[in-house]
Amino acid sequence: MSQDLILETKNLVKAFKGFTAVDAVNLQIERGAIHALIGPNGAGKTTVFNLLTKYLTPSSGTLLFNGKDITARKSAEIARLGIVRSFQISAVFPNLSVLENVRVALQRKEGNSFHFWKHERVLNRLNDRAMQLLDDVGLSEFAHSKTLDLPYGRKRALEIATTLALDPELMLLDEPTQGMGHEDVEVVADLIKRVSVGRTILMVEHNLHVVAKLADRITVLQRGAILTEGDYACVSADPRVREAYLGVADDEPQAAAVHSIGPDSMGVAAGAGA
Amino acid sequence: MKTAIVTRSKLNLVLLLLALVAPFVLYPVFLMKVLCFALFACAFNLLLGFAGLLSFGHAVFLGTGGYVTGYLMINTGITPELGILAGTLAAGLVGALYGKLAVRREGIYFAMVTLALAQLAFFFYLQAPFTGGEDGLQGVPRGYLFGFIDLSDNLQMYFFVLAIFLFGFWLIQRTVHSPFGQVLKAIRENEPRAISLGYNVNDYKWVAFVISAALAGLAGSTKTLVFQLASLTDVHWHMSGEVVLMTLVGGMGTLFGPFVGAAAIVTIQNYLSGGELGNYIHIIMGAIFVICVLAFRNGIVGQFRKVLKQNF
Amino acid sequence: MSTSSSREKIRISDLHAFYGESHILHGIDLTLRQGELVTLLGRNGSGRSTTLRAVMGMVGRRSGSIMVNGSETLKLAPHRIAHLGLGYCPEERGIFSSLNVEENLMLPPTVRSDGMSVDELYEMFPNLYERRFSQGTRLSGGEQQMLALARILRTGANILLLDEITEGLAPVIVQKLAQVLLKLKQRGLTILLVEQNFRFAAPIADRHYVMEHGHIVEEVHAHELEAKTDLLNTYLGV
Amino acid sequence: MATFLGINLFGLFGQLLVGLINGSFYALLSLGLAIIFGLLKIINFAQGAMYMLGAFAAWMALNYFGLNYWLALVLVPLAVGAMGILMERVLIRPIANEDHLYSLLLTFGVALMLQGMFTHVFGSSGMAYAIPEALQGGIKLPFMYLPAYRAWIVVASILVCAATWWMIEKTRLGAYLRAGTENAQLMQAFGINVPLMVTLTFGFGVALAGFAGVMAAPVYSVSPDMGSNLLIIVFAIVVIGGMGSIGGAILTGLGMGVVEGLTKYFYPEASSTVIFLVMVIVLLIKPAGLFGKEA
Amino acid sequence: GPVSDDKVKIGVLADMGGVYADICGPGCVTAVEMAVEDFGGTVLGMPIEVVSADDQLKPDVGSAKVRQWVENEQVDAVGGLVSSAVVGAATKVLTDNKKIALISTAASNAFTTSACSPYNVHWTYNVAAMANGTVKPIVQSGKKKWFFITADYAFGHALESVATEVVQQNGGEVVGGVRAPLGTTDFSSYVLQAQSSGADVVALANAGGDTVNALKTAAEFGLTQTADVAGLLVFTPNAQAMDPATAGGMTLTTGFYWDYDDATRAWSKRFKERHGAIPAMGHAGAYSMTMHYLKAIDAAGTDESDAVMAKMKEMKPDDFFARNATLRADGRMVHDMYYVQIKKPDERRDADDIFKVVDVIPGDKAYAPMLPECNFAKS
Ligand SMILES: Nc1ncnc2c1ncn2[C@@H]1O[C@H](COP(=O)(O)OP(=O)(O)OP(=O)(O)O)[C@@H](O)[C@H]1O
Ligand SMILES: Nc1ncnc2c1ncn2[C@@H]1O[C@H](COP(=O)(O)OP(=O)(O)OP(=O)(O)O)[C@@H](O)[C@H]1O
Ligand SMILES: [Mg+2]
Ligand SMILES: [Mg+2]
Repeated sequence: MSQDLILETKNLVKAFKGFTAVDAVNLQIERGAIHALIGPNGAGKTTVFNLLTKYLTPSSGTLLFNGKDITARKSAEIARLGIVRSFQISAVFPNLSVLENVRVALQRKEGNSFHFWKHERVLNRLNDRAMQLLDDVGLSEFAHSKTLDLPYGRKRALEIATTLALDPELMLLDEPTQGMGHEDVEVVADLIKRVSVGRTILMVEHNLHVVAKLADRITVLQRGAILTEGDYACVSADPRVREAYLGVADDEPQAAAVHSIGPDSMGVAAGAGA
Repeated sequence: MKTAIVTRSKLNLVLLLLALVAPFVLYPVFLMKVLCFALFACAFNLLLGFAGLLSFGHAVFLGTGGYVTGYLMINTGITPELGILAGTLAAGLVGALYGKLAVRREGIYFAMVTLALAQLAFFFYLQAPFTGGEDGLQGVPRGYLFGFIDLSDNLQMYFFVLAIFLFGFWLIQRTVHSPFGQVLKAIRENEPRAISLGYNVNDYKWVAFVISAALAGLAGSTKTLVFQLASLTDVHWHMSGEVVLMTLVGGMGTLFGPFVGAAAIVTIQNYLSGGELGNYIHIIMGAIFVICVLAFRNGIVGQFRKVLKQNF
Repeated sequence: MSTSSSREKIRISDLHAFYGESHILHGIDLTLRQGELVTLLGRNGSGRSTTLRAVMGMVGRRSGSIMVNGSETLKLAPHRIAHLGLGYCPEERGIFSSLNVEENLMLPPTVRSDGMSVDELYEMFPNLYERRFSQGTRLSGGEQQMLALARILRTGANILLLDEITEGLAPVIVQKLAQVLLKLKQRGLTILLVEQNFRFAAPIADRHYVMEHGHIVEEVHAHELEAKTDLLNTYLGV
Repeated sequence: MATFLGINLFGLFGQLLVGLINGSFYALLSLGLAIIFGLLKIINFAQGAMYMLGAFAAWMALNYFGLNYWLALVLVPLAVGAMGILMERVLIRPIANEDHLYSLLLTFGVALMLQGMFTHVFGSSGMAYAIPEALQGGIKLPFMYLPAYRAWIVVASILVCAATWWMIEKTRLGAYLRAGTENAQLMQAFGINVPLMVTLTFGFGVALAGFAGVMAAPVYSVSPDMGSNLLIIVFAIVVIGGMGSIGGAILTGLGMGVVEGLTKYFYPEASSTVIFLVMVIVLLIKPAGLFGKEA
Repeated sequence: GPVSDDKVKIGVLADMGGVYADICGPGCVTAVEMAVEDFGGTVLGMPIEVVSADDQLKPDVGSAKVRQWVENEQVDAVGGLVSSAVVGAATKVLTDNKKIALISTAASNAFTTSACSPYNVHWTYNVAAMANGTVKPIVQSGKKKWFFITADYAFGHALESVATEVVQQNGGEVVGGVRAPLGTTDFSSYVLQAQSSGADVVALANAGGDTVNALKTAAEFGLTQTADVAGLLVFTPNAQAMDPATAGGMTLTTGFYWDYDDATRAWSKRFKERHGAIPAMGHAGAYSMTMHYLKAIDAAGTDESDAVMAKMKEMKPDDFFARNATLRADGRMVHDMYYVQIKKPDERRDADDIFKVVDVIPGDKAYAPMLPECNFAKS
């Protein structure tokens, strides 16, 4: 195989007391791809994320990042290696300015974070880079406002900018559009597309519209195990996926009703998305 | 923005001038006491106000600095600046050890852990052979600064203490406004996010703890020289409570608050200890706590700022 | 009282609500009749959740009037409101970490006798049955959402206030939920639904209110949907 | 005398039993603290003062109103609980939504005030309170003389602790309590009168301290500072047990009593520090405490 | 003039709200004020002023206050002086400034031995007198095996070591001991250990609440039936706090008992009227010492410290408190001490009737001889 894998899990298992949430998962993420992880509720998607970032310790199995075994690393170390996740809940520093939010992330690489005797103005040299990142996500006009006051969608964008500041090789996004109105979903989806250039993204998402639009490759989890893998067309055509996850839409009058309303740009994505 | 900076530096200048003439007007020993406690409270506030960690055992560091300096001054005849340095280092070391344990927990848990660790230290100092037990270390010589400035003179001692205080205060405000301070602030705002950005938050809290402990030790060492004694009161949990009170009264999370709070509490104590009201000291201190928490959570400086902001 | 108003389960008039200093709702008027399923649509932050919370007495300050079953609730202590037959499913789910799944399910006191049985609920959400002894917050995001909904179906409440219940659920479950809501409606329950997911809400709702900046700006009946698609597009960006 | 490895076994048994007696005291006090903390997230620094208040109330009941020990055992916890309720309503309620550190500071202030007031009125030397008639004397065990009153302490405390544990962990009321502290607003929306529940819980936790105070009056001198030093030990016990764990507080209380008892036998100088040492070790190995859940 | 600043100012440093407040707190202030009034309110034609302060039992607070008094507020002598830790710190400041320390209630014997000073006057009692007074008669009565329950800090250790010496000098033997941390509430472990040691006498080398608690526990566990319990330092308020049924019969030594004779009763009655409770030994000592100080100023014709000290040591103290007394060159006031027994419930008239005086111990038998290096008369 000549694939260039950025991340690979081998027989990854996570057992909670009397319950195996992730069961021998072999995940292979190609460099440069947008890879989506989907599956029914409780399939183990968030748990896989937690294992990859070491918020949870695997019961067994190995994690390989760029071919190196990272199974024993701590979560902060993993972040420093270049695997950064965004949270389901909005994760910003509410009382810092928008610019400072990004700067805190940029600062880590400066190596002066323990320098308590230096004046903080040494950080000003990071401002340009920070502004550039804010520009990327369309937040430059808000640079000096307090983060607390930003609308929800913008906070999400800021969070992505902050994550980008770490220049991660691999970004993990857990339901990035959850709780968003239609417009924001579009904005964030575009944003993800844009920032995916030159890096790898692994995301969990229930909004199939977004998945269809973004994902190069999809892994479907069910009961902790991989059900199938492939691109969107291939996965959505799989009858097992339809039964376990998508629902057998066409046979039901209600779902049919769903189809009859609004612009139908989503194929089988009955009942999902906006 | 610009005018704010100007008025700020003007304010600093006025305060400095006041500090220089004060000992000619007020009783210098009283002023030195205020400065020592102010430094202690400022050091404490570095943790509480800027890292969001309430240490309920900060007296340990005050006391450790005091005991080490006192012991060395009595038994080795080193010069006072070295004695103070040693006390500060010792407090920093204890802080490093205690901090390692304490930063593993957060919030009220952190407070309880520091309190219990402090009790451990208290009993150690009570029983250790070199602390003089209940009597403490009495008759600590003030000695000659750099070998030739006689500190037994209250005025000279005062300026020495003032210099120490200014150094400590400068270091604290620098720490707050440093790259390190930025990270601390971020951690306080959203700890999980800071972790996910790759910061080992416990290490940062730990460094803040050590700085705070060392500076508290510096305050304790200095206080020992001023009063020429080191005693158990400095390591008792009441003292840990008092520094919280000072910070609360002055305004936590503000740079000047702890200073103002320390001055206020020391003055009140001084006043109470002299009169009929001595009987009521615990009741009054308790009442101040209650009133501050219920009505004045911003403290004197915080309240002052708020009023300024609203009116200008 | 006339029969039509006695079938009026909720009547909100000129409702204002505040969080501290900020004025969020600016005079809401809406009514819900028995057996109706009505949705509140709108963008993020338009005040839909706040409307539900205001009914439950969970906002800082309110003025105006909220009648439930014909009696005024504005002056009622918050814990009395539920006993009028209201069940509330919050958008943040509100699963309790100190209780296990079953304890969470059994937690809300029953307010009427004809709620769904635990067996029925487990049948509807098999995930919950499987995980019934694990800590509530250890459930996956979607499972928590199921639990939050199941919990109030048990209480027998006949007016349901549901806030974004499809959020984070797999499409297959979302479809099932649509059936469940229809079934509840047939049983005569009254439902006020806050939804982001218009495709879910549209086919099952009788009416829609559209909110913007704390006002209700439009009321759309199910049969008008086709006609008003453009209008909805501008309000919701659908 | 029976010895084993040079250790006087009878002496050891005696110390174990005495440790258990003290432990049941710790259990009672840490239970009250753990309830208030675990359910309300309030560190009640005034718990020690409430214990002191309980002992003084028993003393006052006897000396001013002629109410005997048994009546005091029932009435005093009620009275102290009522004090707690008042305190919760007047002082703690207004800051319920602030950082929990404030309630710690507030109760710290209340503790200082109460201690100061009692010192002012009753002096600091302490008051004597006799062991009730029915519990005087003792039982001769092979290895020691067990005063009847101490036996009573163990029995009564363990009963109270067990009943409380059962109520909180196993009943519906307990579930309301636990849930109500996590998300009070939502519980209200479910139809539960949370403020009332919080007040009553605080009152109950404080009443436990009052109860312990009455239990203590006949064996320890009734003095204003009786609670303040004990309190910190009890804090340590709650930390060791895992804050918020009701069962943990009880078991750790008993266990630490025994550990302390053994220390008093083998190396008395360390007896005041041993609990804090255990705490440090436990924190190193299990930061959440022996019975605590990882945060 | 002969009087500095045209007034004689006496500071009273005491514990106003802490654990020693009943022993020498507001009561010591009252006693000193009574002395000033009884003296006539003026000396050498100049007014006598009394100021007081709470040391909060903190050496730093106490010494700071004293420093302020003598450096800034023209105080000539400081009375009261309770906790040894505070007194140690305070006397250093006073000596540095050549002002007189009138120590009424501190226990340590250091102020006239290892930390002696030409400006220290130590009046009421000290640990040596307590140990000598209490231990000797018991050992001599044939109870030879001793066990110590000692408060684990400087004061307790000192008391234990002085007492141990007395036990051994009189042919007794120490069969064991435990060091109980200060402020221990539960003494049952220690009592069990004492019980199994087979001692005839269990000595309590502690003070205040510790003594009360230890005694209570000893009675509860039946120790009082098998052995004698001796309190080495018990003040009247502590004795009052003990249950007479358990404490009755215990013997101890005191520097003063209010109900000793008409003279003590007369003064104590006046004191109780003002203070609300019968005097502890430190209260009477503070009065007696202040009187002596004022008389010495009068006799010296000045309030200058060296002259006053010389006069105080030259004149023999003699009043209802100081019987057969001398103020030695080292500053130790040596006077009759009282070996008393706590009355049982049926022996008591009322709540104030607590001691039965068993024996009067002449001062030279009670106090240790003067150390040569503390003989300030020679220099
Ligand atoms: N800490 C834990 N202890 C016990 N069980 C857990 C824990 N965390 C997760 N689980 C269980 O593991 C399973 C997988 O959970 P996970 O959160 O990974 O699901 P998911 O695929 O992210 O689902 P969703 O789409 O609903 O978010 C669930 O059944 C959940 O109840
Ligand atoms: N606790 C609160 N304190 C202050 N403001 C709040 C609070 N909760 C919500 N708000 C504000 O009230 C407004 C309306 O919020 P609400 O949650 O009702 O919106 P929504 O329509 O439900 O949108 P969403 O899709 O975000 O749930 C928003 O501007 C929000 O910022
Ligand atoms: Mg998930
Ligand atoms: Mg909402």
